[in-house]
Amino acid sequence: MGDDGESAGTNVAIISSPAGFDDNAFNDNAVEGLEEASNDFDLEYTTIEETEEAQYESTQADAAESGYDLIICVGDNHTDPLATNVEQYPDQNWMLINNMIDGADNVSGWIEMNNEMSFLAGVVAGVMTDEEFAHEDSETNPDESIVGFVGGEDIPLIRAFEQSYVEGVEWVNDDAEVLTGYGGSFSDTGAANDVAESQIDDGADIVWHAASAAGAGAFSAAQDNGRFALGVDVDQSVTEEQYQDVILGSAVKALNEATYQVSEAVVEDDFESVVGEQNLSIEDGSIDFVVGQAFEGELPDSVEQTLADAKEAFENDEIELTCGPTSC
Amino acid sequence: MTRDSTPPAVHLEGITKRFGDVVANDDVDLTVSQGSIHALLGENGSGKTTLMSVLYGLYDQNEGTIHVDGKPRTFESPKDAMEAGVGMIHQHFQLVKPMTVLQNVVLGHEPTENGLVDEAAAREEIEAICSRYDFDVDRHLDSPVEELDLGIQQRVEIVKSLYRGAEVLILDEPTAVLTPQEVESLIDVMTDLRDDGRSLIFITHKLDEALSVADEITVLRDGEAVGTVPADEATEQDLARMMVGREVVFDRLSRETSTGDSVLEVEELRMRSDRGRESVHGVDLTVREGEILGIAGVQGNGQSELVEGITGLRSVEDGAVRLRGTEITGMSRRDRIEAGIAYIPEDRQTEGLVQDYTLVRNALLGNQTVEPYADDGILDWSAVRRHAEEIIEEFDVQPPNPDTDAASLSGGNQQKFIVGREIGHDPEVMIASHPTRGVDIGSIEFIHNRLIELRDEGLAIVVVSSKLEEIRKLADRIAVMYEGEFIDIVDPEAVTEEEIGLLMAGQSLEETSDGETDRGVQA
Amino acid sequence: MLEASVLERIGIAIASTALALLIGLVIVAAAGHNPARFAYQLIVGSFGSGRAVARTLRYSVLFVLAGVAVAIAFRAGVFNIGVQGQFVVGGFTTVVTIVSLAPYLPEGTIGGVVLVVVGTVAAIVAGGLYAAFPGVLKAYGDANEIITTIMLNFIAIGFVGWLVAGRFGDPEATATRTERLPDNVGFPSILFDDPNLSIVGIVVTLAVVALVAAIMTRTRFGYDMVTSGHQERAATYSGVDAKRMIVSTMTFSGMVAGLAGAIFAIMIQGYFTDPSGIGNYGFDAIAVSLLAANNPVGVIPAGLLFGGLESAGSHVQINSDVPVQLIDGIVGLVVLFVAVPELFRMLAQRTGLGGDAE
Amino acid sequence: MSLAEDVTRNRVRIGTLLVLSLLVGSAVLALRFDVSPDELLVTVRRIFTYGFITRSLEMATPIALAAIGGLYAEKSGVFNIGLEGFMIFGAFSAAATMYFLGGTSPSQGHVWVAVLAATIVTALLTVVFAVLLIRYKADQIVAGLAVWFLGLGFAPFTAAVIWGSRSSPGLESVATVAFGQSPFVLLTVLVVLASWVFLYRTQYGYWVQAAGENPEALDTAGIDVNRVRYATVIFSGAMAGLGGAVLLAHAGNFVGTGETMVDGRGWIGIVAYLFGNYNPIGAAAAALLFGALDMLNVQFQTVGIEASARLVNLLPYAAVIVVLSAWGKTRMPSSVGEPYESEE
Ligand SMILES: Nc1ncnc2c1ncn2[C@@H]1O[C@H](COP(=O)(O)OP(=O)(O)OP(=O)(O)O)[C@@H](O)[C@H]1O
Ligand SMILES: Nc1ncnc2c1ncn2[C@@H]1O[C@H](COP(=O)(O)OP(=O)(O)OP(=O)(O)O)[C@@H](O)[C@H]1O
Ligand SMILES: [Mg+2]
Ligand SMILES: [Mg+2]
Repeated sequence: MGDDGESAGTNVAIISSPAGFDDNAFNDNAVEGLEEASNDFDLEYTTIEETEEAQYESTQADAAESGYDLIICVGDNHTDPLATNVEQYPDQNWMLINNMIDGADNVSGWIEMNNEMSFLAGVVAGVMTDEEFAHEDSETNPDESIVGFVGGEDIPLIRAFEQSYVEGVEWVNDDAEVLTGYGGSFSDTGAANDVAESQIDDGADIVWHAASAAGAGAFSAAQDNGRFALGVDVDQSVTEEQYQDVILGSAVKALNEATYQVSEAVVEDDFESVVGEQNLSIEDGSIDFVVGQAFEGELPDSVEQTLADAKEAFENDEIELTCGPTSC
Repeated sequence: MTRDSTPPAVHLEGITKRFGDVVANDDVDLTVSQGSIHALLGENGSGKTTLMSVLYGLYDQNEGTIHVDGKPRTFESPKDAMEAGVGMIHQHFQLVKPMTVLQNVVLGHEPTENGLVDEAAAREEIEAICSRYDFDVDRHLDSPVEELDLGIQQRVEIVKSLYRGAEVLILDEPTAVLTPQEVESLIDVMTDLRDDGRSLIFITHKLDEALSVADEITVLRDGEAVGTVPADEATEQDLARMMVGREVVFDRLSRETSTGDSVLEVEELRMRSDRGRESVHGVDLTVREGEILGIAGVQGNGQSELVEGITGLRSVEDGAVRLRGTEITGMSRRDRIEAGIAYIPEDRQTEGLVQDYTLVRNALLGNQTVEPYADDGILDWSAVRRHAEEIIEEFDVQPPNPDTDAASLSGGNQQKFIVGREIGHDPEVMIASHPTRGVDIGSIEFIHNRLIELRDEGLAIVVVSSKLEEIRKLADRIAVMYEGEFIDIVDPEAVTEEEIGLLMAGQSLEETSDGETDRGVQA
Repeated sequence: MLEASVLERIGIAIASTALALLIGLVIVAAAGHNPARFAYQLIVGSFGSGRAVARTLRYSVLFVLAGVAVAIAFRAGVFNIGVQGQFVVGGFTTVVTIVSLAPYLPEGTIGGVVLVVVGTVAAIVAGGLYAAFPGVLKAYGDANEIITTIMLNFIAIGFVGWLVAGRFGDPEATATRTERLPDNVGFPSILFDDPNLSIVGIVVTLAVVALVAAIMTRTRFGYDMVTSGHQERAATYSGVDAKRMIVSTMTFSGMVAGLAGAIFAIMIQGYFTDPSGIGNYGFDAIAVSLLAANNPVGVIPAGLLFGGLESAGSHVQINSDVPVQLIDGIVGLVVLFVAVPELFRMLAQRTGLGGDAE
Repeated sequence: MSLAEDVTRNRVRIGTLLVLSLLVGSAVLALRFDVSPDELLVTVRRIFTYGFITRSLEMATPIALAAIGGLYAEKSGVFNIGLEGFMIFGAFSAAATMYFLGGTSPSQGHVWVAVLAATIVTALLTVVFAVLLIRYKADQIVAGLAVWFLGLGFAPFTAAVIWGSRSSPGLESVATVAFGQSPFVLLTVLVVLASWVFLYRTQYGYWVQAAGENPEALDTAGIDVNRVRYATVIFSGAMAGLGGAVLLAHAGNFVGTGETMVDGRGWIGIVAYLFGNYNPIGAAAAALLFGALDMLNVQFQTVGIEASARLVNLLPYAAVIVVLSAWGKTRMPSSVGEPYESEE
């Protein structure tokens, strides 16, 4: 598009995180906001998948050279290269998801409190494993307090998810046991499935995943073994519809709203309003837990109650998490 | 034209086969009568293998016709030839090494039952063939072929052809790789087969073999059939003349031995074979300037290991090797080359030459550290090229083009090139292993003459050969090796070939009084 | 004859690329995009601007170096599939060496140059050793090097990844990476205003190619090596210690791979990340080397071709809607066709072009 | 060679690997927990569960299938290094078939049809590959790598065209049969045994072996070497495709991001048959071993043995190196990689 300049409207480019697009989670969630924006405004967007971290600096620069009105960089790995490029391209509007660039006046840096999101997932898992609950072919085991966590690649980002989730579970029930494991990949559903099955075998009745596209494997493990699972980033009972009978709910962050909001600002020539550090947090309502489609109004009241308690505790700064949003 | 009631087993008429510009067979006629052995003689490259490949369906002839058993035939593939009862045993065995003898024999013609190979039926049939011709192959039916000696492998090939119902058997240089004993038993097999009514075509370079076993002999030269003679009317001289087109002298070359200092000494050498068995049990030998020590013996009696111990290709268990008094037992192969040990290897195809290198590149082989070709690890290709050109000229290597690949040279020419290169090292001592194996008569004569010349110039030479005639012709002393030891050292003038043959078979000449048999003799 | 075959090689490379692109364009059209525009983007994306050229060269430097590493081994009949692992080990060693030595050296240019040199040498040594290991296993343990090197790739990536995420991670950084190289470490930006491409990288690459080519053709070591690759028994006969030669070959190959890793770390990345996210340079290098018939000089155009396609891929992503996986597919087609010279000989004969090729 | 002998031959290697992994496992256990034998027993029970066995088998299945295919090709003299690529094509075609038959809620019948269709589609693709290798004498390593690149490129590309995403929506996974086992596990056991019998007990098996060891011998025995090779290469692609399809049938949806859901299983398949020394049973045993090691790692994580997952994941690779160096001798058929041209 840069070359042709055929469109008079706003042009946005979005560069993926190393996990790439089509993950039904993080990256796609960011794109979703752009999709909405393109419906609402005279805006077009291009997705640029770059899975090689070493290329970020140059890919960002190439995008900047192509004359986009806004370039969105998904993921923390963009931070270092972007620090260079914001100086190289001072007139370019940038949006960085997961971090911010100190002192840059052309970057809208969005820090999403993954830790808070993970904590909420942990809270729900902690509550549900002690409840007696059944739905279609699945049921919990109230006699034991065991839940599972399925990671994708074993990297600090996901470790931070794990730790915050564990803290959420323990906040509800100090004695609960959290079985954790990593499939080693964000695309290998089989591996995630094996990890989840192993945990379910060992007694887990609720599993949560942070494994991007591979996470579907965790859902199918729950489905095949009559247990439940929780989704991540977006309402996965919608994006992974065939597992909606086991997805109790999803811990979500409103990344789509963030990209929508920044796009809107650019369309309205008001980028300054979003420059600097922005947050997706429980406090401002952009991190939350949504109940799965098939479970609306069905979950025990304790879930809603405990979630409300947790959110309140966050607002009152009563909860101190070990890990930050991207690492511990 | 014979008006015999039985048609000839094979009748080839006007066969012409061209490879590009090369005319490998030029209007060749050949008639093999039923129940006979027909020998095919000719120098390397004269077209023997090509002619037989045409008969066996491997090549399509450009012109000419094939009659088998009186009927005209066109063979698209060996399969057709086999169906017509023609079998061929190649010079390089067509055996699948890791598969068992039984599997090899039945390959392509497996009896089956319920979709599986019927081993029992196959076994029975093979055993029947073996007992009919008194083969020992059936003892090895379940061994992988690679574990067997070459002689047995060859008999496996023969059994394979018979199993497939071959009435006409082509044997391409079957004796080249065999020990004298094995040759003898092969000849027995061949005559048995003939007496059983089968027809055999027998390619060889050895005139005596052809004369002794064949009924008729056809000689090829430059792709043309020079003539066919009944074996009992021909002499070696006649045949040799037909093959090379001139007189060939077979007499022992004159020798004015004046030996000098001792060059190579081996003391109490012990070596192990690949299989881990001790195959050289304490051999002593000394070679002096200006002499040729011949080592005779049936293959597999430790000659190869002994040579490798001297040349540095195999590590020594025990004992010492000395070159001009300096111990070199622990020296690497490269250091030994530099110290002046030249070596004409047993296997020119895989050791002596890199097949897809040009002659220029091959001229460097073994010379990588020798000036002027190399200086401090840097190569001087123009010097190497000059060297290659010299070798080609001096040794009459055909074609005389230093840029041809070694692979495209005939065996004799390859060998001449190697001999030339090894002499070019200006060595202290020359070890020649089977220097003329599979080489045509012209080249043999040439190589022999060069070795004698070198001897006369004062070089110390060791020649290992299983060809008695060669050993007798070249050697000043003959050490006969048997089961890892020198069983005797003899003067070539004083013994007959039969006597050497006995020694090689492990029998001492005079039944010595003291009965001392366990101790080797020092050469 | 040699020249004819070089020309033929080039012809085949060009024909394969052209045919692959043609098929790619058909697919683009079938998927409902504009093929002419796509083709235009490919050209613009690889050579159409200063930036594109720089990007192409940046990729090419890595492809060429890694390709040379592969070529060395393949020439000697040793199948080093482990260039990727050696590349990773080399790059990581460079960064660790430089970061840990930096405090002891002056901050200026001189200190920087010393660090670059020491870091590069460290990478060469590390890459060499990491390759020597499977060499030793093959020579003295009879372990098939194709398998061991593939295994060692996994191990290098996993282990270095573990180190980068843990012990050698930058506590300040949010992403998984080592500390950055100090500011005085890097290659000067002359000629190209691309932050990740330096003339130094190109010169080093060309020098390595020249050096390796000279070693292969003009030295005893090269002759011994190539002879071992062609016919091991003949090499042994000529005084080459076959086992030692395997180890030397692997070491030599790994040294070049390690150097490629150093260039990647210093010129492109400036730190070291989780190696599972680094491109498959070591694997692509196998195709590069084979495209060049394992000839170190031929690796230059082959590397340029791969660099150009990769670079065009980046451009197409940014400037069109065609899914970028198509570029991967086209690269696959190029590689596939390159593997089949016979097909093109046949085509050439049918069409009467260069029919005498044989 | 009898079946029993065969198992004995490979037992040494496999036994070693098992012992090795158990040793490492216990060492980790003992080091990590200063525990009483009783607790240790409990932990061991938690690790070696029935589910562990099931998952190991399931993990091994696609690898074993691809390995059997690759083994046949290589036995006959053609190195099919493209297994990974064919697995990707297999997984993708299975997903696409299932989707076209049953949308996002296909039936069990559709699953089976999809697996069959994927096998056929991959076999057809392999025909082209085989022609390039055999008729046009393509370099086997390069062409095989190319197949991998093609798989990584075109499968996700086509997925994006069909689904607007490189990953399919959720489809259906195959229902288990007896003892909670996937029917494909049982099928694979049969395939392994059948391919052993076929290779060592039928005439075609003899031909396959001869084609790889000494094609000329086979040719002169009147068998068309290249026909044999066509058959094995196409078979290898079909098996890899089947492996990919089975992987998909177990997973229930296609993922085409990153290295795709196949994620190196084809490469491990090659390692498996080399490790099993070209013997179908050996190859399957090796595949099972890799599967078990992988799952052991998962079990460790589940019971909370805090070894870095990343490092423990490297164990199988290290084990392969140790075993190969200690026992060496993977004997490659001698004509692998050489195109065969019968004279004239
Ligand atoms: N496949 C081939 N392609 C080209 N030329 C060939 C081929 N086979 C044989 N020739 C040539 O044909 C001629 C005859 O070769 P042939 O193999 O028949 O000789 P031969 O009599 O069997 O020799 P030898 O005694 O060495 O076995 C030689 O000049 C050889 O170079
Ligand atoms: N493809 C080929 N192209 C050219 N010449 C060939 C080819 N194949 C064989 N030849 C020639 O055919 C001749 C005989 O080949 P063959 O392989 O039969 O050698 P040989 O008979 O084994 O030699 P030796 O006399 O050592 O036994 C050689 O001169 C060789 O140069
Ligand atoms: Mg519970
Ligand atoms: Mg011949």
